[in-house]
Amino acid sequence: MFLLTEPVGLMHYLVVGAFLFVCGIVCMAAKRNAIGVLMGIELVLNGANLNFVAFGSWVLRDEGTAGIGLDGQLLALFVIVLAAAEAAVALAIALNYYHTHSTVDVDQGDELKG
Amino acid sequence: MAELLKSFVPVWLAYSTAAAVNAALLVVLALMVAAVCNWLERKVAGRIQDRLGPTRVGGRFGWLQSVADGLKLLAKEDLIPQGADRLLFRAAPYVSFCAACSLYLALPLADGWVALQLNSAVFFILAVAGLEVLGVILAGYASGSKWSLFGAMREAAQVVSNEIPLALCALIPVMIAGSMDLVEIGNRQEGWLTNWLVFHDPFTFLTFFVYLTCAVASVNRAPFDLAEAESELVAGFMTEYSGFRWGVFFMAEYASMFVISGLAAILFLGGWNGPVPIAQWLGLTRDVGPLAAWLGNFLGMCNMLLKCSLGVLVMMWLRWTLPRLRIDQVMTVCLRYCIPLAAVALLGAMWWTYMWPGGW
Amino acid sequence: MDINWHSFFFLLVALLTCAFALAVVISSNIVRMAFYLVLSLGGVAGLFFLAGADFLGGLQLLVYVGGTLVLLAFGVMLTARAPLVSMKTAPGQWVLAAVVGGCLLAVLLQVAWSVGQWAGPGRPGVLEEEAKPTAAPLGLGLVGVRVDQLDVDRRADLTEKEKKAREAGMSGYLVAFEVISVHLVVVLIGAAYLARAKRRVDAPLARPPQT
Amino acid sequence: MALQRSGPETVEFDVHTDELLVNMGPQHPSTHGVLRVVVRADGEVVSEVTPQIGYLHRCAEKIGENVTPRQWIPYTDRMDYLAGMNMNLGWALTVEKLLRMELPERARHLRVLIAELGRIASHLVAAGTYGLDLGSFTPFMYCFRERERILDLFELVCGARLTYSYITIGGVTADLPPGWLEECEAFLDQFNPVIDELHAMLTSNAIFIRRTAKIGVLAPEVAIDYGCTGPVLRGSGVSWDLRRDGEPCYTKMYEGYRFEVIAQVDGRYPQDQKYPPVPAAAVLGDSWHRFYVRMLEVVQSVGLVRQAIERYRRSPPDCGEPIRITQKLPKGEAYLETEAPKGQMGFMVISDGAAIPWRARARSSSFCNLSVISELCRGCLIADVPSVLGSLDIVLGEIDR
Repeated sequence: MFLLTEPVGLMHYLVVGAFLFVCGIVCMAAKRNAIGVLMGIELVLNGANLNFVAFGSWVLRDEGTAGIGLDGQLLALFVIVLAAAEAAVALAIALNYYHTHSTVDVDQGDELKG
Repeated sequence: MAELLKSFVPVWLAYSTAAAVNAALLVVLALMVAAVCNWLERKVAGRIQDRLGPTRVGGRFGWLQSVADGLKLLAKEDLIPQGADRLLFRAAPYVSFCAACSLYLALPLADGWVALQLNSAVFFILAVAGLEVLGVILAGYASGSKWSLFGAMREAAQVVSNEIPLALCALIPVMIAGSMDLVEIGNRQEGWLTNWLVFHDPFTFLTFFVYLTCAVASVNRAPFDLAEAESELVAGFMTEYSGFRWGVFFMAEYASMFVISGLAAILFLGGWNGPVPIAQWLGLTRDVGPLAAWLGNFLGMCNMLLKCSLGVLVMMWLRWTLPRLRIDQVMTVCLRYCIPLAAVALLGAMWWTYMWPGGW
Repeated sequence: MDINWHSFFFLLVALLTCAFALAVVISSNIVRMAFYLVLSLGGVAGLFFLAGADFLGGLQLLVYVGGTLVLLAFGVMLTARAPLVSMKTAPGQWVLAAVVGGCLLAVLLQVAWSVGQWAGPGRPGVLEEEAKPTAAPLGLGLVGVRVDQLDVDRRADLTEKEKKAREAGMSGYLVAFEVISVHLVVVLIGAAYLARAKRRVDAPLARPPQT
Repeated sequence: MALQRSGPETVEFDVHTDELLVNMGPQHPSTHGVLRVVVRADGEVVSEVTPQIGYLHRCAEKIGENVTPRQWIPYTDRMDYLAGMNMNLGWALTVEKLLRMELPERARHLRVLIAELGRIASHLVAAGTYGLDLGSFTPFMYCFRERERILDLFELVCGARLTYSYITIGGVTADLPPGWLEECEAFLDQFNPVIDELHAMLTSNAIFIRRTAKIGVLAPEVAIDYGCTGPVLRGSGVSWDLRRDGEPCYTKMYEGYRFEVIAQVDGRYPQDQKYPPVPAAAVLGDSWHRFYVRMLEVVQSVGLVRQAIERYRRSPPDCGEPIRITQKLPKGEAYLETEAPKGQMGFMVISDGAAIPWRARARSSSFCNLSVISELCRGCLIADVPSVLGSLDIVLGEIDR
């Protein structure tokens, strides 16, 4: 029960972030569906984001201690925006791929000609 | 409440009970709103169409019609089509409903009368309102029906193009008030009618109507109710739903309608501040005393609820008057008219506040 | 027993987040994957809220869950037809991925534990603490005004070198902000270009039979 | 991969991939009955529309070979069940043509009166349900409120509200009850503002115009080729109305009546009333024009009813004697088309001299009007299919018979 009584620290966030990151990596590696791979990327980015926010958070730490402060949130913000852009482009690519190959199986896209 | 309970039961139980009660209060609020709106819709539709609407259940005006409807829905068989993705089919209505209920978390009904005073409440409401769509998309896909799929596709396309102008419109009052906290935005419009942000400058006046258009579209009401367009898609994403689950979607729609007009009321129409500062005249302000503050807030809440209902009424009025747009026309409205208008209004309001920071 | 409610909610949300992330990996149905991903990312937004970054949490909900995932679901529906909805991965690949992932997780957890000492003393009443505004400093930070570091000069506990470093960080992110804005526009145009309907290459089996 | 497989599964898959084959109906809110429209759609864009009919087939024509003409009248009621009076009239006139009957003056005016009221009632349904097809519910209620008033009048006349069997061979079943004409006039007086209301809610509504203008454009040649008649034909600018251009044994019923044939000729509609202007977006032959023609015809019919009331009052009190149920028919055949609300309704009777016709046949206008839908819907959006279908104003009872 100590988890419930102890205050949450940076470590906790990092663990969750690491887990999301690994899930994303496995997802990217193991899925055959192009959109599944995309989802893996989203998970990875979110794992990283969680770390950024945790490092910059003032709730998890005293004001005085060193940290990246607002930079963490700013970077996370950039990541979110970029992730949105990435999703749009990747999805467009996936749709295009689907139009030319009639499948979204990434294993079948082994020739360069469209 | 938790403080009171702490003296009787263990602390964790006290907190949990308090949390549960508060959560239940929110859900009940959402349900009440849905029930009242449902009844109102029937009455308004009836009057517009030169008939009476419900008249029997619960007295002269059919007050209890919503209850009767609810009972009927509960008693109906809950069908799940054979080709459906059963898990998602079951989960979808609750996704919508949870999102709609969460909206009430951040919607203040009066100065400080809010479940969770977020400093980015506008943002939160817009974000969670977008979540509601997810339930619709899931429902459309999981039903395993082509009509539902059409509905879901339309919804997805519509929402992606709709959230942008809506957010742009919400940005303008936020910019003028200099805060995303709804309580602060509301308090800023204290006093006379002229303090309302809709009358702040010509651009906010324009924005209000753009917001109204996008708001109607974002809650899927006619003339933008393409996701369920009954004459084209049978019932769109709700085609395969029946009974209670259908009712859940229905309630989510009304609950979010109310919140979205509540957001309009706070952002543009002065929130809980009436057109004339009655509360100040009566001395019901915070510095007079807690009771006076409470009374003032109560007055404000009535004001706010009135404005929300007014927004809902306008949406009903639109629904029962206008034909439905086509999907490409909806997209045109959003992308070709609303976004440029909102952008112009944003720049204009920026210029105005720069030139006349004090207002006029 | 005095429960730290902040920790309680953190654990709850974190567990849900991780569980749904795992579900994304395990599930083979693409639509369900999208659904789990939504829940997982929603959980991340919750974690952001708990870390005091409520603007970011809202942004996460709006952009990710509201925007990106709707887009994703759209893509799923456009491409997911019965045979493609669930594509099974070969067991060998699973094993490989699991091993690699497990190793990575081990390393990352090691790192995470090593920063454990950063965990502050913690304030049990975090939830009741009044919310700090996060949007304004973020916005100011983007254009170069770092409200969180304005008092650098008056801080006695910092060495001269640290102060220098902090002032260097005052520059903000204006350039990055501009770049990302342009980037977004380019991406939108590019995506629209890529996804626009093209003449189909006639695959022999992809034509509907004449009826 | 499933792609390489053959068999029915692949077919299903292929249809799914590129094009969605959806059944609009037979249980669909906007097919106006039990019509099944198979829509082949690529996303929202429709590539092919095939109407499937026959769900309401009741062997009406076969029954007609086994009953006498007067006994068949109730069956004609059930063809265009929204305008039963006009169906009765068509059959009655056809058999009268065979019998070479002459009707007294009063019966003639009474028939005009009833037929034009039936036309108003039918066009009201068309307008109301068209609003419904486009997502506007309220005009439907307004239209049906007015239609109910007409049905009340019909009920006073013959005791039925849907299947009247009132106009019969040799006249009508009974003369008008006392006080009926006054009630009819009262209805007409209050009806005019309602037309303006409908114009405001539909015809000139911006969204309505966007939903109907340039949608389902039917060129006049195509309309004639497909045998379209009635408002569908006139909406394409062909000035053709059997009340004016039909056979003498039909047009003599309308002798001396003033009315305009509503069609846009030389770029303008006959302007004897105040109408909303034709919007710039609309082109001749689109859904908007078809709707507009109906709305204007309602006004014409109101005028005809007023004239008929006046003439009926002046005519001697004799509205004909219906033939006996068992009356033998002369050997021979007769075919007559009348201008029913939905188009030209043709009836044919062939007799071998017995009381029961050797062959009874009906030619349905809705059938031809519906057949043009695959032409009109090619390349439109899914949302336009109800819009086009509604503008054709079909009734399945008449198509399937």
